[in-house]
Amino acid sequence: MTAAGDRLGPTLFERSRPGRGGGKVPHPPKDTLSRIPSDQLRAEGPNLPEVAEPELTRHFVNLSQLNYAVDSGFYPLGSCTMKWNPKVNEWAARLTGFASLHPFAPDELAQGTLQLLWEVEQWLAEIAGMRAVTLQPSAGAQGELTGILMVRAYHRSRGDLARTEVLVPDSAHGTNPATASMAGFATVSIPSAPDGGVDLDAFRAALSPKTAAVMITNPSTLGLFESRIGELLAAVHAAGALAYMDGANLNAIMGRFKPGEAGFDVMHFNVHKTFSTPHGGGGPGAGPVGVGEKLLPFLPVPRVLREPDGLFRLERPGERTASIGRVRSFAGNTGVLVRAYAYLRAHGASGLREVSDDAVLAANYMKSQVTGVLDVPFSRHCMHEFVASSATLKAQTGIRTLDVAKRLIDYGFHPPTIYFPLTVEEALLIEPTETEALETLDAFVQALRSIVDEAHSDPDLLHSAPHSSPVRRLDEATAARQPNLRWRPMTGRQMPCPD
Amino acid sequence: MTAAGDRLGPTLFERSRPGRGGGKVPHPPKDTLSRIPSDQLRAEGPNLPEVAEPELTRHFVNLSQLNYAVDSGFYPLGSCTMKWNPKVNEWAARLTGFASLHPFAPDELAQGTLQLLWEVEQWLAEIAGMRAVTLQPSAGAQGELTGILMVRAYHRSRGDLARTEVLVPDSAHGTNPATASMAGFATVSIPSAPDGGVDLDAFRAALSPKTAAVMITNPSTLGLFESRIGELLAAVHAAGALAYMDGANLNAIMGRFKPGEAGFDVMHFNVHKTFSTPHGGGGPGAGPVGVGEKLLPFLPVPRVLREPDGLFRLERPGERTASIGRVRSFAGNTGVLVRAYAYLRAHGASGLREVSDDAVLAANYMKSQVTGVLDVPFSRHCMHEFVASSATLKAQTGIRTLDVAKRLIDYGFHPPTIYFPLTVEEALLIEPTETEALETLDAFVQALRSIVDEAHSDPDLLHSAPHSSPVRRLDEATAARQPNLRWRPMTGRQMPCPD
Amino acid sequence: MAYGPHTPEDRAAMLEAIGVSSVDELFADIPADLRASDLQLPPPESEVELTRRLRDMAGRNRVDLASFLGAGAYRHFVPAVVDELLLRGEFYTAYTPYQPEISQGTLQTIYEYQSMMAELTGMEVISASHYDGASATAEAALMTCRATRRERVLVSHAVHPHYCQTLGTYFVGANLVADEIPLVAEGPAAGTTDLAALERMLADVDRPVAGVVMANPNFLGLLEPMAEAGSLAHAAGALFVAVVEPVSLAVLASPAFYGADIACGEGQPLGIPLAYGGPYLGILGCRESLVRQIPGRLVGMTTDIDGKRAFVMTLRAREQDIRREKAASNICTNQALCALAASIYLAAIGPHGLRDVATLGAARAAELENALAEAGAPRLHPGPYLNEFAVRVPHARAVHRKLLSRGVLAGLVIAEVIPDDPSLADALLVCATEVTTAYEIGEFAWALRDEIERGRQLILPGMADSHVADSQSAERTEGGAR
Amino acid sequence: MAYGPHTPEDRAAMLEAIGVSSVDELFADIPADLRASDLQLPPPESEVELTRRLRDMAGRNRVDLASFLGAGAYRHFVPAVVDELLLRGEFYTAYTPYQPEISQGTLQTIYEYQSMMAELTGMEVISASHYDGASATAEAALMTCRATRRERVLVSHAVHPHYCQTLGTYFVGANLVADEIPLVAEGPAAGTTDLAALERMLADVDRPVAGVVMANPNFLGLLEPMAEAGSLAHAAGALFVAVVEPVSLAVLASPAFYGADIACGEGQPLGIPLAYGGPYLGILGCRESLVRQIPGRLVGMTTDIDGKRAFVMTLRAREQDIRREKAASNICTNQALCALAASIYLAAIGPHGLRDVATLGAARAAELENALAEAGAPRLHPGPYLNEFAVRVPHARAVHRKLLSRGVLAGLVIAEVIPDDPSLADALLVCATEVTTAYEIGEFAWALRDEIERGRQLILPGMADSHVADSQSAERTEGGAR
Ligand SMILES: Cc1ncc(COP(=O)(O)O)c(C=O)c1O
Ligand SMILES: Cc1ncc(COP(=O)(O)O)c(C=O)c1O
Repeated sequence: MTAAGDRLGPTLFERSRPGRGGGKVPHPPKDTLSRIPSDQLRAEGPNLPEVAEPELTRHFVNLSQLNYAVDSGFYPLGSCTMKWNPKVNEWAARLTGFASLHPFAPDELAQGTLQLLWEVEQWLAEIAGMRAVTLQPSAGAQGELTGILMVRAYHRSRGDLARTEVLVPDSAHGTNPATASMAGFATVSIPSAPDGGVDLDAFRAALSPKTAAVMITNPSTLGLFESRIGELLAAVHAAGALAYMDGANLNAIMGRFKPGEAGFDVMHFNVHKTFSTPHGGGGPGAGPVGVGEKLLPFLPVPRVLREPDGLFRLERPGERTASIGRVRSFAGNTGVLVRAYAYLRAHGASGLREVSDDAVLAANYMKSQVTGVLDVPFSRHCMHEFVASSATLKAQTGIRTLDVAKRLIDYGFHPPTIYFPLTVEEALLIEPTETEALETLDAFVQALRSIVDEAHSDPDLLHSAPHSSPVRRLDEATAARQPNLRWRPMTGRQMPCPD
Repeated sequence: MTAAGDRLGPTLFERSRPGRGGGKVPHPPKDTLSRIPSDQLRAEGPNLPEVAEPELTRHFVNLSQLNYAVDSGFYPLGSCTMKWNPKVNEWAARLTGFASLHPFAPDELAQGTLQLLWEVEQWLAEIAGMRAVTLQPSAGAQGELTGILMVRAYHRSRGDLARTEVLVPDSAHGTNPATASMAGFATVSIPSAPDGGVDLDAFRAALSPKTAAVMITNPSTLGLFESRIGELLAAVHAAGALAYMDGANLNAIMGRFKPGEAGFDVMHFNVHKTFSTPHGGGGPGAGPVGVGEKLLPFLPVPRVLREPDGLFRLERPGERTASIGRVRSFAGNTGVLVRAYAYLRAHGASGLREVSDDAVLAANYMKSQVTGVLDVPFSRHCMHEFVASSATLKAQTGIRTLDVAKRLIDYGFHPPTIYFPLTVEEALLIEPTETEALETLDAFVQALRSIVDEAHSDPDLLHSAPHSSPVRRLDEATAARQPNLRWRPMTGRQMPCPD
Repeated sequence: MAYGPHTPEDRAAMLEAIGVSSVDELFADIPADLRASDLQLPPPESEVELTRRLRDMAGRNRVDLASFLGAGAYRHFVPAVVDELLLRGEFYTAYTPYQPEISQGTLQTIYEYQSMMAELTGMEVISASHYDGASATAEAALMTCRATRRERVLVSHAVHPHYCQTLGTYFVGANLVADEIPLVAEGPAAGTTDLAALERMLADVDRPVAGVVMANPNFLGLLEPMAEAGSLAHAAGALFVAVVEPVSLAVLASPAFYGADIACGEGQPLGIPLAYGGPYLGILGCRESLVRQIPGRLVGMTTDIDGKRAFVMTLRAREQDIRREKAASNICTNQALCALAASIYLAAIGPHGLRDVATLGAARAAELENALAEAGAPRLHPGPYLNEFAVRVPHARAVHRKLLSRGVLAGLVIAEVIPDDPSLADALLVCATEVTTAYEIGEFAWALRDEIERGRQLILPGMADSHVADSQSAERTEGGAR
Repeated sequence: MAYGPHTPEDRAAMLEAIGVSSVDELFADIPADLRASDLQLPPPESEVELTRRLRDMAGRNRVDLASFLGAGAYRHFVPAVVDELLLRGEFYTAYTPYQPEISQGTLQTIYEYQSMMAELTGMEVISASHYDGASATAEAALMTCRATRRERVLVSHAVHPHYCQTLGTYFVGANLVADEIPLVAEGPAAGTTDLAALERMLADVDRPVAGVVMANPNFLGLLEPMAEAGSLAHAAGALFVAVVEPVSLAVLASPAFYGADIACGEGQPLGIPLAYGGPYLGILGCRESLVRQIPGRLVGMTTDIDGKRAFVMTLRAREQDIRREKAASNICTNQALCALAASIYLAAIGPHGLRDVATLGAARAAELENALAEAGAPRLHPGPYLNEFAVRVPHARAVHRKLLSRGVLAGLVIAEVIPDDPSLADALLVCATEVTTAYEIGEFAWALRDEIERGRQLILPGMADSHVADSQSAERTEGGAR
């Protein structure tokens, strides 16, 4: 019920009645399956919900309204770049020519998509100053894995088998160390300096002939540009290691800094952050990887090639033997890349630079306004996001960042990322993005101000927040202790239906 | 803000800032308009809102969530037939071939749409037992006007100029008398008999050589089938008048009663009721008109014709001179009719009959359940809807139908139509439609029961209902006394913005 | 049934509760001798079959030609955001906001529609909404009769012929009179409304005029002397009705500016698909003093009992459900979703964007004029136009037809819509908008030159008519043209 | 900027508040010598231009052929309701439900996804979600190693080659071993996994096996002896991983039924467009005992502090943001929207509808088998299949290419994907689904017969190879095929 009444609803299973639904598919001939041995057949059909389309639609319409989304309000979730998702991109991805193309379609039937992919590769390579780009990885994390596997292949191709470590700053996103492990490397954590950058001495000390690569997020997860980047890169290369840039924050520096030009050997992009493709409640995204000269031979298969006659094709199996191989089926998250292409074309060179400029401008503006309301640990100019902290507030009032975040919900905002990066106590990572109006930024800061006042005047209000959301704070402990991960009809264990 | 915070928002004008928006259209050459005399040009641009697409989207997404709709819950708005609007219909109407066809496209470019229109005409004619159908009228009311203008033309064609009256039962929808006036006729109101049908004696008495037509809604707006329909039709024809059926309630009787077969001369359909096309917050609909032999020559232009070779074409200007002429531009609300066609095909003969059967079944079921909760003035079986009344409740508690309706909102339901038909005191016209699940019908009746209890135990709760909606009861008097019908920046008169 | 939720058990439970043994019993009121014969219709189709059928039918329409067809319905770019928002069930599956507490979405968007249309037209009151430009124009004309208690309107011959015909149908029914104002035949004002004739018609004291209806741009694309016409109308105690095209109002003088009392027109160009003629959007607005004459829905701003700003339908005593036979019109279901489309479109495109749309159309049209003139098809009228104009093409009907097979939809053969005006024989009405490309203009001009060339070679003097007759019978056998 | 709200005044106000005079100052941390060179990219495009470009590009793909191509991605009917709901901004513009209070929509739909997939596969735990079938299979194989603390998996040669290759890439990185189980070469079981070989490989005590990975139906469309293979795996202390196709599970025995410990596969057939390979949906599920090994998101049911039922992400200590280098996987962004598509699809089509989809595909495939056999292309393997099978076609690559120009996409030339298996040379892998029509089957068979006929006439013995070489060089110049 949108406009009235209780806003929670039963599950599809509770809405199900035997015999409902249907009308979608013609009925098949009766004895079709008799040619299949009976032990290969299912004795009973799966117990899927049976609902008619009206109930189905209401179910999902009403559930959708329980969500907070970029399309409903300000979503300054730091590190995730919840910028506007242009609607024309959705239209484009749904064009029949794009949406109905089979991934094994012969190249001659796929020239539109192949050209699009090829062009996206060129645009990304130019933006990153890289030699080449693969569009295959399905998300940033898979891009990281692809990149680090190429690093691995590079060292092995040179017979250098001793490099078993990857250096990762302690402020890094969790995917960085997790990736290193998946690629068979040990992670060495590098502490941050007081200014938020990598501690150069600690970094140099950690570098060794065992270092395969260093993964640097730049701008960092603190929203800071790594100002000692020249020294870092020089040290890495002097040690014979390669430099991986986690480019998830590239949205801050387009047209301002090209990682490849600066000396990075490999990086990934998060198109669902930098290039506005929707986050989809958790995905899909895409995580292209750009490489410099050294890693070129190791790019995963298949690449998109442009023939001298101007036609496009996919690499054939076995065509490039040094490749690390496939990281997934088919050519990549093409539907996501169509959206990214639309975004790139809509902005062009000047627009992309403006995107970054406006993102950085908005973040610094908010930072200037939040200063004095909460702690702002790093005073130098930030990039597209900045870290605040409730450490002082907590000391004074006992109110934690979690409480501030939950209370922001009552003010109509999605909270920022909290307790990340791990290196800042009671952190809030605030990323306004370039697509939020000044009034919105001001309203959010005003809400923070009010909440800080409330923390002093009425702390209980915050402890028990949120008050206006469809549900209130959840019992996460029970959820983990007695996990109920699938609907089970008729057992005593499950929770009662709210109806 | 969907999931949290205040749910009302500023107007587009309040969101506007000079310089926002853009990016949709390339810029034209500078001096383009110099060839147009300056007194024909606008001195200042219109003061339209300037908003960027993110704000725009949130504006409409959040506004949409303030609406109650069929897609969010049960909407038993009697007489309006708020049945499920199948999603495949929306898909169909958006197919480029349908959506991008120019209304002046030569027939040879328009064969798909012309065939579709022709087929819809055939289906409707068969369902109604009529000789032919025009799809032009844009809504039921325009269909009525078209029908009554044909009646007028018919009498005139016979030199019968004395027929200046149209008989309309007192339970009729307001469009019936309003239509009669627009077509230059005087309305004679016919009282209802105690059983809800037309009072046959009063009816016979009103018939005269001045009677051009009688407009009968069947099933009536009381949800009752006019059981004396045979006698009524005989009397009309004996008087030399024509019988118009308001077919807005045809959804109750498909496959059970064909008005043309039974003797009606003309009728309109409401495709947005019977054939599931969406109500669009007020429209668009479509109001095709079916005619018997007598009115065939007078159908509006252009008709859709099928040539002997199987190709389709529109009538040419001047091809059929007896026609009443055009009632609108172009061929009709074609986009609506595409949806209706999809609905007709999805159901076929058996499905259409089942639609009516299920609609009548659901209404009688609800009627049986509501009996004893509220007054149910007519005890015989109803068709697709039935009238209840709070007359007794009001006498006992002072609670009016309006209060019951408003309180239903708190229970998560859209109220039924209230205070209509005018012939029943404190009326509620309840139309469940065929697409609502039994649980939903039961939940609604249960809510009614609770409300009646509350009327006795806590009447103030009802007087002040609704409590859970985005706004509460409105000041309609001020709205009418000092109408504010358009946004005016910067005047003292307007209401303050809620932000 | 395709979309119903009822299982056999549900049906049985309901029948039992009602106390009948079959659904048939519920239909007992239908007299036995009047029960329906069986429906002679095909069986149901699953969604798989249905979508295949519909895709095939849509595919049988040809919408891939380079099109220069306007004549009251225009091809425009529609930002993607418009349809994504229109497809929200909360908008399109609601109805008339009878319960304002749970309809603020619809109500506020209608109020915003009224406000934006008021800005475009300069009118104080905008009703939301009418079926299309034709019926809105008829309603506007009826308003002038109600307001002045006179029974005759004058309508320019250059108002869209469908609007004139619709107005005629409505007026015949209401026993009112609509007379046509002729056009200037020659000279710089050729093709525009003849003001001298208008003045004469207004001077007929026995037949006082309620309203004067003129379109700007007119059906032939020409700009009309609206201010002068309005003054003449007012001097005679008549109201002045301007039929306008909303995109053009981004650059052209507004009805309020030139003194119109009522503005009406077709809203389709504001983000609404062509869809072979509908659903479209009838725009209707008026001066504040006429507010009680205007038919259709009005939404006003007010507050709720808590003092929160809110919106509500107001001045409903004009409407049929309250006023019945005395209502301002019988309109009930309107075109609210199309009004919403127009609002989203206007907000998405913005005032500067709308100006660009109008101006780009004008720029492309000027290119088109040059290209066609060079190809041998000069303009028919000399006066100023925005983005649509008539060109003289020998054997227009046949040439138009030939161009179809070359992938060009060469506008409208005017004689097919206005068959009775010799000055418009052998003329095409062509238009350009912001989506018209230079390439399309080139194709058109090239193909046209070629066909005119051939025509010159093949048709000897005197053969022209038989050629037309021939092409008509050819059309007949192919079942194609009107 | 295309979508940004900032006016020059806004920017000036922000700069002033920050206390800098230009945006450049904000980038002072970028060392001067490392600043970017100018972006060598085209200028911005308006939405008008952009949509024209994209429509053109999409039009350059050919999706109008009668297609019999499956091989891991399937053409299926998708009810209209699926996309309408997916296009709701509240779903697609939200992210990972970190704040459950305002994410119940996403959370409940994920829970429902888990539940429905659990019903289909019979697994207790379903994670939501993985990138695609290939990476889900690789993750499944990694799980077996973590769970058994062994370092070697056996993968059937008839698992989709892309999955095998992806698994290989992941395993090389993790310093683990993946060995291939060969297929039966001849006889009734030809084309299915060689159980005798499997048994031998499992028996190698020095190289204990963590998991056995087999697909059902396998890449060649054949049904595998899953129960037997599972028993063999379990007897050797290994886990059994079933790679499954979800639509087939409406009729085929479920992984739980034949004792699989882990089920994985590609969710694309459940309402997700082909889109040239993605975004798709990696399905991954397991027995309850493996819950702490499974990577990816898990949503559980719980209550809020008022006791209202609610949903929340749970068991998060497996995930990278908490566990970092010890996480079960590095997955972060997943394919949640595709999981939602699958949920809506399953609920819309219903259990009976899904059965009909699977069965109709099987019925059409049987018709296809007969038609192709008559046309001269018999099946390559004798065993049972559901809706996909391999046929022997002389000069398969050349014939396939010829058929393209006749409007038929004749499935997959297997040798292009598995180039190294002589038993699969000159074979096409073809499939049918509920959208395959009798007409399309007829066209395929007719054209195929014709091409085979021509091939017989034109190609003398011994010429076959050079013919293939020729056609390859032809392909090269046209730049078309792989
Ligand atoms: C800094 C950083 N690195 C890596 C990732 C992982 O990218 P993905 O979520 O696309 O796998 C993220 C994503 O949030 C990130 O913020
Ligand atoms: C009985 C009846 N007649 C006529 C009409 C008018 O139809 P429309 O609203 O389509 O103009 C209605 C519509 O609600 C109706 O219920």
